[in-house]
Amino acid sequence: MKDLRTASEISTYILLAVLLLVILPLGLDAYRLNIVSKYLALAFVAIGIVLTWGYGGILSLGQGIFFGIGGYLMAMFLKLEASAPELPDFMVWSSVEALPAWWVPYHSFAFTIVSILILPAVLSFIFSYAIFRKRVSGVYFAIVTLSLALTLATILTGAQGQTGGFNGITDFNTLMGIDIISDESKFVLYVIQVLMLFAVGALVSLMIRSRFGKVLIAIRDREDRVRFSGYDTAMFKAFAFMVAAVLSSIGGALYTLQVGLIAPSVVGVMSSVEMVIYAAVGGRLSVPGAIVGSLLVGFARSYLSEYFPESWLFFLGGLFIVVVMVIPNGLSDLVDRLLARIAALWPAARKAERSMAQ
Amino acid sequence: MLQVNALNVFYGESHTIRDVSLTVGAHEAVAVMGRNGMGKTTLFKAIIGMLPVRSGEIVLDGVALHNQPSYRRVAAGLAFVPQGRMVFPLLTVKENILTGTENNPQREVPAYIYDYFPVLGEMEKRKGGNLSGGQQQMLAIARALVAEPKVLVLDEPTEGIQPSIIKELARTLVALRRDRGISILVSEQVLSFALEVADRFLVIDRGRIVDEKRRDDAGIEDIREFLKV
Amino acid sequence: MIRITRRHLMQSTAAGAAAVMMPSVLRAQPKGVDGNSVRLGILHSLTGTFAIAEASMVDAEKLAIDEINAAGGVMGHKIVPYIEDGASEAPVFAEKAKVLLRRDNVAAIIGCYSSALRKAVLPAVNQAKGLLYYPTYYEGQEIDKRCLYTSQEVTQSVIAAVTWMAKEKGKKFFLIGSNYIYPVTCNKIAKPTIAKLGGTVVGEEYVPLGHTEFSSIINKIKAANPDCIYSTVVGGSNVAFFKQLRAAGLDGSKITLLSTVVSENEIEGIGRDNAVGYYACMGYFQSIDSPINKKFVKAIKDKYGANRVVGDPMQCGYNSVYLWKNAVEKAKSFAPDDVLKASAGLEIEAPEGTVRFDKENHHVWKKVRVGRALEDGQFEIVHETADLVQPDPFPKL
Amino acid sequence: MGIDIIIMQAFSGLSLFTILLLMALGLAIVFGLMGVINMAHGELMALGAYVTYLVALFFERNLPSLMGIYIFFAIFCAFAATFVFGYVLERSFIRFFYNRPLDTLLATWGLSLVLQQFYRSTFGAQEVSVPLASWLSGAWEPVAGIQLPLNRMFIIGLTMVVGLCVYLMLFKSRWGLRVRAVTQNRPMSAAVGINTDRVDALTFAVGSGLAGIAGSVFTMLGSTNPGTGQLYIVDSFIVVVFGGVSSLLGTALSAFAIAESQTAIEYFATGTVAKVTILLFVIVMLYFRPQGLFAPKVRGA
Repeated sequence: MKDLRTASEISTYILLAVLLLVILPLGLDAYRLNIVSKYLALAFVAIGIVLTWGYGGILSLGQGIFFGIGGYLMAMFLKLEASAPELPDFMVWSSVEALPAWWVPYHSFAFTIVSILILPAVLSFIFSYAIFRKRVSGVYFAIVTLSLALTLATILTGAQGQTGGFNGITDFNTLMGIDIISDESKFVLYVIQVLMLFAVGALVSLMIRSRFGKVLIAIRDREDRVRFSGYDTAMFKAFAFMVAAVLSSIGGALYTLQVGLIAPSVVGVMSSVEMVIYAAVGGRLSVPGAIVGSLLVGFARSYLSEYFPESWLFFLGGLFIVVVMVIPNGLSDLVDRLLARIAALWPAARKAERSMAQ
Repeated sequence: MLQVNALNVFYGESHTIRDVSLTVGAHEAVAVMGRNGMGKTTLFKAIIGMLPVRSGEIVLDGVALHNQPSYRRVAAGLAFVPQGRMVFPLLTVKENILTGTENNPQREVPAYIYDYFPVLGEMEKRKGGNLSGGQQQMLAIARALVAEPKVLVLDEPTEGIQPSIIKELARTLVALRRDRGISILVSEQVLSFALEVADRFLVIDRGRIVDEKRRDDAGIEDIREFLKV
Repeated sequence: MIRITRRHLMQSTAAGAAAVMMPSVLRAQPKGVDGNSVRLGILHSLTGTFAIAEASMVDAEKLAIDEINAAGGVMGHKIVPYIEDGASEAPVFAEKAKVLLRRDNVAAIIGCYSSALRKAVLPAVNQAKGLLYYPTYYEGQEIDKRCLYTSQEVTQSVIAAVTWMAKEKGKKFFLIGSNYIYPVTCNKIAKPTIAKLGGTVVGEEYVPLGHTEFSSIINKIKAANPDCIYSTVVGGSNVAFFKQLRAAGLDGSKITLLSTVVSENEIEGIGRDNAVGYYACMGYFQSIDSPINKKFVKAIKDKYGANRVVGDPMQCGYNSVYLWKNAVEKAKSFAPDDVLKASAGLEIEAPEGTVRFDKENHHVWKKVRVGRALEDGQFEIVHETADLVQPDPFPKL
Repeated sequence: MGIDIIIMQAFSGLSLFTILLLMALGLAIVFGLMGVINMAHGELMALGAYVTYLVALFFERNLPSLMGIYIFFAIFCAFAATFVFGYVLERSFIRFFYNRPLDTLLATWGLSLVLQQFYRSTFGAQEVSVPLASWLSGAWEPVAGIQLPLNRMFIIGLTMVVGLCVYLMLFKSRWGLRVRAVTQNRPMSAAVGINTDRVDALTFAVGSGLAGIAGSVFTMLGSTNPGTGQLYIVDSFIVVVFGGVSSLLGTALSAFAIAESQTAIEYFATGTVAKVTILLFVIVMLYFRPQGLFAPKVRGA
């Protein structure tokens, strides 16, 4: 059964690679491919959710926070580059006279990249370790993270002069002098993004299969028992949460690059919850499933809203309900079960053949 | 009166109760004896409906109960005193007892309850969670009793209770059976207690009934040896 | 509400399929034109927060398209509207703009509501060398070379509004707005204007977007005891603000409140009773007494029901279609660059009166009016600027 | 700052307290007592608001002479409609999720999207407005300079009545006894004879009905649009969680604490600062007391 899952995961990766690196680039217009890359940015978050929720039993409804951190940090760099040597335009309108101190280091690309990786890691680890030490249950954790997402969105909207407020940060066209609007550079970005996604996915798949992953699963199923065996379970959970946070942050940074804007609405409650559904649709126990889920929900959103602009929310809402009620472990589980059934048939079929021959 | 026929119960993946059959007659008291982990609690939970039955029957006075939810079984005449008492910790003593009167909702505790358990009368307004273990056990029995059951089912009533209280408990159960004419099905590890309360003893081992004795049978003390091993 | 016809659905599906199959080079025909029809993109929120305002803008834009088609179209081409839902979210607007420009290859887009949405759309418009008509009042601070702004920018309404209040109602001002760029910019312009008029500002408050609890703010207003309240509270908050203001005893008879964001459409949600006696400053009111406006209002009611009311953004959306049509006809071309060139100085007679594009800055010259809300949800026009007001998107303060 | 302003501020705090309490009561029952995380709770409030709107329309057209008292009918209808909806919802949907709290959260989130779209398709995207009876508009002026809005006084009174009813039902009625028993130990409740299925459905329905009342009442203060529910849901959760799940008294105290601090901060700083301060404070408090500020002393068995 386990081998089967590994096999089905690997084959999903291969299929995804063919789809993302061959079929879509050849079959889609550049602007459509750009839309795909938007979903793929969200797939980073979904992979993190598979790790924390699927394997750690920790449901965070605040992944938008880390997505937002990555997105905003990247946007700060791009905006500074776009407006240098002037102040960013929204600061001028909000009567901010000098660049706030915490913006200053983001003139440096290296610093930006490092903080996209380090800042969410530090914040998420400290926060979640403290919470998990208190043995806060799943439901509470979900609501606390939801409140945090709301808090962050409120701060971002409120502190207009420093964050661009409700409009967020927009209007940047270059990265280190390279035009990022043109189809060519978007394509290059897309390829980089797909490769990063596979790298990250493989890494998380390996983590899940490592000793760390086994302990994490044990914690999910019987935390007290693992604790009694002398493990610091809070540490394990916080580590998983930290990995997910860093993945979200990377996703956010790529999102900003691809979409060309970041705003509080991308960070807030709505989008944080939606990110969970990406993982749920694909299967909360499958890393490539998370990518598939992000793509599917993204496509559904785009196409349904194009053709049923007035009723597509019915579909999106219905999708949440159906997935959770009917296939709680998502599409990948459905596929696995199907494969298992076929595999079960296989030796039986061969045996039958042999007996016929005799 | 109560008949259990060829019952099979799974606890998770493990087949915990295997083809168990037993009967409890009118006014009869039956004890199921066995060590920890032999399936007593699983059997009793299945009888009251807290665990699903894989196969077999539970019939009370000709009414099949094995597919019914717990509250229907209570309405049909079973009442349950679980292992660990499970009183409602945040309800007062009085409220705890009243939860048992679903068959015949009442606003006051029937007087006979406090006759049997005077201590509960004194503590009427205390929270269930604040009582001692023995008091909680009495409360759990009182709660089951007000349902006016035909068969009272008690799962390990002596577990974690002081010896003096155990004696009192035994006396009360004997009196209840005599005065109110109810049948009793009890699971036990303590033979002395069981000998005071029950007439018939079933021995359960790894999910099967392996032996049956009456109180006056020779070799009744063998059960004690069996429980020790 | 809009119903997507089956025909439209099939068309756009077919177009979508074609767009997917065909490399973009093969589609190099005049932008948006196929045979004797021309595609016009309409990009507003049909769902989400802004659907409240934008859904009716779509209605007005569709009316203009129907009228133009009935009169023979644009240079003989029937306009086919391509409607997309931006769902009130900037990233979705950006995505849908790309769909309209690159799959549907529309000749121009009319759309967007808040500035965040416009700013999300503009990079796509510029990249595809398209054209955006932006029909909502906004804070200025922008002249995009591929965007035409058909409503009032902030100086046009704020200066007129504040000047009128200071002259007619008193010189002690309280400024209140939702916490985002539009109100902040409005107040930034209002303050020096008030000072110039010899007035004082006794309070400036911003509430979070979507805020519904105004009692502390109302107490602050009471403590400051101003003559005039200038409000830039937007959206659902307005409903709560007006209701609670009235309930607290500060109705239109006791205090002067003027908003630059409340049109007839918002009044329906606020409740006519709650808005009575308060003022609004807009380019357009439904009550404007002119033949062309009466015809416009009647057409809306005939098409969408007698209960419909018309507000400023609807009318600006409607005007945008005509501004585009006239520019196309002046340029004798659907090419966005030609249309942009032809738009400089272009003038039309709209329901609000004469509207004329500035020769340089892509904004319109227009009259601005102050109206007082009546019990029937309409505004009685109490003041109207004598001349067209010059747009000044980058004012020197 | 004059004494008049202090009094009016205190009144504002009291008013916000009753609003938060009304908002959170239904959730305190559904989430606090039953442990069901219903993310569509806000949409149930919106349902109450829309029912109120429909009742107002009906009175305006058919019984204009009774417009003054329509609000009482509206509140009743809002309660009835959400009660029935809640009952059906529990039987057909929620009950499949009792052992999967996190899944409930997602499924009900989906439900909330569906409901929002339903409202949008039925009532349109625009705000709808509900007229306020004349005896509820304006303010009571006990002394010159102090105005206490009548509609807020009405809401304060109504909340007290609703709160009292909930208290009586929970602590003095048979139904309340069953609910509290089921809350503490579901399988044991069934084993003492309580029909837990019916208790669950009724409890959920009552919680939903309370949301309906809240929604109905809020039409006096704010606006109703398809997204209205989203405004309330997070605040409601925060009040309930902060107060300590499974303690109604905690819910009330937490609503009071949040309301008073929010109005005070709002007066001296800005709305945004107030909101962020409260949110952060609640999160920090929850870190130190994860079971909530006012969790009952006796711990579950």
